[in-house]
Amino acid sequence: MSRSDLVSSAPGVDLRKIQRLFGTGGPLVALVVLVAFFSLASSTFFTLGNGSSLLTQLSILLVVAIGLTFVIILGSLDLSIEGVMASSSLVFVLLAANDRNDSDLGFLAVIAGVLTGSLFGLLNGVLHVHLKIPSFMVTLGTGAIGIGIATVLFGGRAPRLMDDSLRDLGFGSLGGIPKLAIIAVIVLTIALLVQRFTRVGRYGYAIGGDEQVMKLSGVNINRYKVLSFVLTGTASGIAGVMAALQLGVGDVTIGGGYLFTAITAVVLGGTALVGGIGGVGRTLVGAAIITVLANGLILIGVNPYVQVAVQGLVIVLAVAVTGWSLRKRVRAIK
Amino acid sequence: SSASDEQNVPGGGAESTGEVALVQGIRSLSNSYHANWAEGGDLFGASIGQDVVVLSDEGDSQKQLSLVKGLAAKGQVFALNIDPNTSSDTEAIVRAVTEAGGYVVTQWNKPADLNPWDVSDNWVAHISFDGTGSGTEVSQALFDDMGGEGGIIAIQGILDNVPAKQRFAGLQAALEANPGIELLDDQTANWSRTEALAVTQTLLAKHGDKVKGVWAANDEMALGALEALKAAGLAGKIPVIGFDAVPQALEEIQSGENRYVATVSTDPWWQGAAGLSLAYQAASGAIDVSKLTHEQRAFYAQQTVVTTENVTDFLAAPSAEAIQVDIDDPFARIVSAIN
Amino acid sequence: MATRWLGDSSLKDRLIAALPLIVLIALVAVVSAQQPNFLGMSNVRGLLEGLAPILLLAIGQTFVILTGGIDLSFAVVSSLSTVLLALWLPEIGPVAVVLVPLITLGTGLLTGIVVAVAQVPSFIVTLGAMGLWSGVALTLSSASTIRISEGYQAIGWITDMRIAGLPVSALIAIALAVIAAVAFKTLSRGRTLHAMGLAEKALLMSGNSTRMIRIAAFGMCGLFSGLAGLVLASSQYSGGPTLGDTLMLPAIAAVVIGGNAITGGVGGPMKTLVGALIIIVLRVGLSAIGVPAAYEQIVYGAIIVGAVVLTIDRSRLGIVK
Amino acid sequence: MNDVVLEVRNLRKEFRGVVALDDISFEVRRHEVVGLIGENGAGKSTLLKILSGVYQPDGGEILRMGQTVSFKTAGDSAAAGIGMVHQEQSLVTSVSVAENIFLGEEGRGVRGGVFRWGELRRMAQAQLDKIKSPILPKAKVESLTFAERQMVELAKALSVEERAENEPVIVLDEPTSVLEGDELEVLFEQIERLRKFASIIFVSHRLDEVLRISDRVYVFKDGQQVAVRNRNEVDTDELHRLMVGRESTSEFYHEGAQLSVEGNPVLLEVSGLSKHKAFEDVSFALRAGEVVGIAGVLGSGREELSRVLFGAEPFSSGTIELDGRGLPLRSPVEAVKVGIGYIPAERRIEGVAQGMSVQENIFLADPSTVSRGPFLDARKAAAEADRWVKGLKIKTPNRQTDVANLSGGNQQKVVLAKWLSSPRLRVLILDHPTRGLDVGAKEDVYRFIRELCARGIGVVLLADTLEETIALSHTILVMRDGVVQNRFDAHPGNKPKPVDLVEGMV
Ligand SMILES: Nc1ncnc2c1ncn2[C@@H]1O[C@H](COP(=O)(O)OP(=O)(O)OP(=O)(O)O)[C@@H](O)[C@H]1O
Ligand SMILES: Nc1ncnc2c1ncn2[C@@H]1O[C@H](COP(=O)(O)OP(=O)(O)OP(=O)(O)O)[C@@H](O)[C@H]1O
Ligand SMILES: [Mg+2]
Ligand SMILES: [Mg+2]
Repeated sequence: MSRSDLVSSAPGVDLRKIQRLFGTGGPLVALVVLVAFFSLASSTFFTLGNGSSLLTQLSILLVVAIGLTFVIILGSLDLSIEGVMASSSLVFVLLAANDRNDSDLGFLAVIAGVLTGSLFGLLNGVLHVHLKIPSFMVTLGTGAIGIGIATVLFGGRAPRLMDDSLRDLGFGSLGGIPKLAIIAVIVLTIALLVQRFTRVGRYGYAIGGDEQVMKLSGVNINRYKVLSFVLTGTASGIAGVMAALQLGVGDVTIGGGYLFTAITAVVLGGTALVGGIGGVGRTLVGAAIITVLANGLILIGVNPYVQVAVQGLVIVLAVAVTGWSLRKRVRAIK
Repeated sequence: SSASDEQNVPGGGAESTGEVALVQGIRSLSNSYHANWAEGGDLFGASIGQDVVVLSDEGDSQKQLSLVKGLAAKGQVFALNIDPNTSSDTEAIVRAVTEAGGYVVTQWNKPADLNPWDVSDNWVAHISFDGTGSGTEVSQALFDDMGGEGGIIAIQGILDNVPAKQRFAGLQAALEANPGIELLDDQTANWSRTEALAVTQTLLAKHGDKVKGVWAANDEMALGALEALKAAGLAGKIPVIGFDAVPQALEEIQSGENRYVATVSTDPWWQGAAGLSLAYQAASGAIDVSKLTHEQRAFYAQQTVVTTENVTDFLAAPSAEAIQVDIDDPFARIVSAIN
Repeated sequence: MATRWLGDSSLKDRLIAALPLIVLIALVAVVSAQQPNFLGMSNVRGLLEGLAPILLLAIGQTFVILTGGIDLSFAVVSSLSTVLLALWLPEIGPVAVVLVPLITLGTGLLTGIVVAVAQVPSFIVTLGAMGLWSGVALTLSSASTIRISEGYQAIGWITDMRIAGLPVSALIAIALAVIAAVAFKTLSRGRTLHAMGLAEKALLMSGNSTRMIRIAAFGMCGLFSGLAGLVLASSQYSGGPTLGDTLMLPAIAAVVIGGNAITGGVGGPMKTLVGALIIIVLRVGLSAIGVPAAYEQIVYGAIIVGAVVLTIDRSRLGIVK
Repeated sequence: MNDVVLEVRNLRKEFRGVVALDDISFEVRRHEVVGLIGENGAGKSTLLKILSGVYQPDGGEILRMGQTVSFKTAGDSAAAGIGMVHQEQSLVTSVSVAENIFLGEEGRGVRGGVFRWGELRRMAQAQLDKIKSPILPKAKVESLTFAERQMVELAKALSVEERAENEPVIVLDEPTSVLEGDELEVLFEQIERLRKFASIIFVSHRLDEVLRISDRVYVFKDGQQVAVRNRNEVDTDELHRLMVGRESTSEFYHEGAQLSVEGNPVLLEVSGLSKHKAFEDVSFALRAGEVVGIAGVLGSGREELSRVLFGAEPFSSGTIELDGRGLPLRSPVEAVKVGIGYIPAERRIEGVAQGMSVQENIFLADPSTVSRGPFLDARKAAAEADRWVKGLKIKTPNRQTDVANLSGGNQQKVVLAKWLSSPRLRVLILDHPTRGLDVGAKEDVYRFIRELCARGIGVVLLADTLEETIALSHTILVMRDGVVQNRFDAHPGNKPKPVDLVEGMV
């Protein structure tokens, strides 16, 4: 019973560290199983070529999902991701060397693109916190606004990114590792540190865990909520820029499909939508599962219609099976 | 006006106000194909000195239908030139227009067994493009560029979309004619650049250097595939083709550096201008719909395979004069009756 | 003096409760000012025809959202049901009209069972279900639209029949909303769904089968998705594997914008009805008053946020997530 | 009068319609322990929440060291050196003990916005050592038992002493309600230590405790301050009279009303019941009208046992029989179906359904009495609800009030009403039923327990105090480390002494 495992919780550090980082084994196991399965089922799955394509396909999703983790830990949601990515990709491309206008801000354009995301995050946070609107609705609205702004900037024709040094970030690679993946890893590391060592990170857990109680402790909740949304927005901004680097254009539909995939990645990793539990590390696992699944199903040549169905089933099974032993009799599920 | 729409006299609303409202129905202005289509409509509007309303449904069938129904509110006869979201929407749209006493020209999507003359004179015509034919043609261009030898991968559009299917059918027809070419794999990327990039990467990893050509059901996806090729250092080594003639594809074809071999142009400006003109002429009584032939009311229009030879003709919007001929005779580009 | 306070507060409560309605009226007023015929018979009819499927989906979703869960698969299920109709109407005729909603009831119950027994968050389960059912729909229809001609009359009335010039589809949907609302009020366990959303553990510890309640809620959502499917198939004269998919976010938005708490426990079908009306007016209104297409999304987004600012009843929501 | 470290004058607080505090004046002097007593709903917690910046007063002023102050947030008040243990637990269960203790006030634990975990843990350890608690700073609060959490709350409050620049004031709202034996002693030791340099406000419904450690005692009634007494000039009886307004009945536990259960049929038969890592081979029989009291300290396994009997947790072996028929008990659902009721210790989450009205809570378990067919008989429900509110003296504006707005004790009464209102009830399991109830209410509960017995209902009781256990039970099981050590027959006449039980407990 509880007392005993309390006292005995000192040793076995390594395993605990891994758990704290990637969550309670479950999803990790699911990932390993999938990788094992596909490696057997397809000769090409475990090749260098596929390895690097897995990395590229993972990187942008990972960045989006990492950002999303911060608001989901609060128990909130950010549906504006696709709109934000659209806007930031266009802002970025239109400010860098492009075939629409003669601006050429180079790396400053990248910053501008990312900041566009941060601004959306700030807007989301402020509206949500100070007008007390559920994040779900705020971000549904701002998402539309993001698409709208992008549509106006787009002006009927996707502007192309002409800055070769930037383009190289998109498809270049460093020692076999795609540069996009390297960016993603950097984002991941920063996010891990922020979540473990800063107030935004830590209070995020507490706010998501029990906001009422958090109020009693006199912490300025609003500030940290807004900050979390800014983090999410910024990540979406980065993702928008990454996508533009990868595709060589700024586009309204550039974020298409990332929203639900990212939410799935986060929750699949083991971050609870009700808030309080989870973390960026777990999101890595979740995103990896999704990427491996999509890639693997194509490799073993599953019929496209069936792919959607299989993905759906595997996601549910992964969570249900790995969580089966954790079931409790008295429990709020949501 | 409610009296007039109870018993729906075609053009019943006409009495209320003289002028015919001009309306374009497109998915959204956020893709260059439909943007150009809208541009074409404006050219027509300008030619008769009238503004054109653009309804964009953001790919939401129900919204599109509500918008069309909303047109009745203006209590004014309208001429609608619309690209139904999917073929399941077409019938509902044309019936709604009929009830409102407007006039509509639909393009691209319609159920095979439903024809304008079965519904009403308010459904002026349906214009489409024989994806199978152009599909065969453009695929041939790809195969020729490959020297008639080697394997290709095909990236499909949204699976329940008619043009997507025709285009793929075209590819298969071309494969029949070219035994030297092998279709290694086909996958959908839902018309999306991003998805196409991922799919191509995966298929390249799967089939390695057996891949000698990339076939994509539209330019968006072809351009996505091209980025995948760039990343793999294969751009310029492996030829690519697409459909729709979006500006960036045309530029790629023109520059030629990345071996973007060909695309197919349905001339969105024409679709916007001629389609709207046809609906307008019906609404204003210039043409009597009941006297039109079946071929005139459901036809495949011209489309062109764009390669380095002819690319320059498609780079920019046509001039007002250039398009006037099509405005005057919307039927000028009939290729054949549908089915 | 205490009574005075009570008087005030309850008045304030009533005002807050009425806000969604006020927003709706304001929107309609603005639009019809620009567009006099907006409230004309033909247009109202158009609006209501558009309302029916969204409202049906939204009512179904309300059951689940009240329990604090969410069903993301509901729109896809309605698409699936149109495909089933298109395939079966020619074969078994009117029977299909009964059978299909029963089947979607089944899919809903299935979702509920997985959520309740395996204790997996509904968001994940229904996300999976979304993929599964749309896969099934694509396969059954071999990814194409199936036109319904033979046997159409079995569902045709849904679109054609009118009462006092108003489409019966919408009237039925509204009636169902009212019935559900009355049930919540008058049944002795009518507030159980709310209790689920507010205090699931306390509910279970009082001997209520939270498991059964959850399963039932998802079942209702499935059933209503099927009904929405009937309306869609009827108004589209066909079944299509993605026919209703795009209604997912609008329908969820309708629930929340009407003043239901996305976190559960607060709200009801009448709020949903108002929310659905707001969404419908927005979808058509913007272009009706001549907002240029390029700017429509921006305005739409802004109004959504603006509307929710007013419609959310914060005093009952407690913590806003 | 610079001897006063904290003072409130003419404080007033209304909650839409309810006057919680009415013209309260109250002072705390340097290094004294001030006791604060009053019936449930008297306004104690409200006052303390105002002092800790959770609520804003509607009138009156607060003076700290003679200066008028206003606490907009809990932060302000903490900064002014006021630390609080809330009545309802106020820990974030999803984060570690260390983080909870210093939530928002990490001090050296956070440098330049960066958490220094080692430091934070050391700081937390220091606080925990003060109360000799074995709890690890890194442990997640959700892994702690209810009472262990209470100790963390205490450690959290004690941490104020370092924070406050001078004259810290430590506010304890019913800290003892969940503590027993050793923990209680630890708490009192701490208070003794603290009083050397701090002032303490101490709320409890156990008058003997209050008298034992307070220098002065304030008595609240219906939001007003009705009396202040120095320790040496009152006794518990007088406090009781001041508080309840009548003499404490000579015979508090109604022992006289305890009927013999000889020959009554056995209702509940538990044999060889074991739950892995919780308790082992527990057997007992509960007769109609009998009260079986289970005594034991934390970790004795009695809490788990009570939850298993209600189906809220699975058990590994053994049988539970009702009327000689085995029960599946796969969840509380089956338990309630056969007429077993349970009053949990976790009132806030498992007891009341917060957000639902008092009436809805009362009929949450069994609306049958107020239904006509599947429909609610609104008029009857209203009448019944009012009857319960009156009968249990539940202090609430009306039956429609959100139960979350009731005072702690009154919430407990609502939970009680939920079970009492069910005609199905055969067995009632009480886990600290009088926790947080004022003496008057306690007395009512005892009376109700007697009435239940008279109705032939069996009661399993996990009481607050040994006295309670002894007085109310017919039979007493004493548990230690999950094993039943002793059994006592406690029929009227041959009641055991507390010491007899204690030796089996520790
Ligand atoms: N009606 C109900 N309402 C809410 N929760 C329930 C209900 N019935 C069972 N549960 C709980 O849901 C979980 C899964 O249900 P199951 O039927 O497997 O119970 P169980 O057999 O006790 O579980 P286990 O086999 O893990 O002991 C169990 O923990 C059970 O206690
Ligand atoms: N947030 C609130 N909203 C409305 N009424 C409240 C609120 N908090 C307290 N009250 C009311 O104020 C009165 C005083 O409550 P309070 O919690 O101070 O009582 P208490 O003395 O602490 O009682 P107990 O001993 O049971 O804890 C009660 O009638 C309660 O119903
Ligand atoms: Mg209190
Ligand atoms: Mg079982």
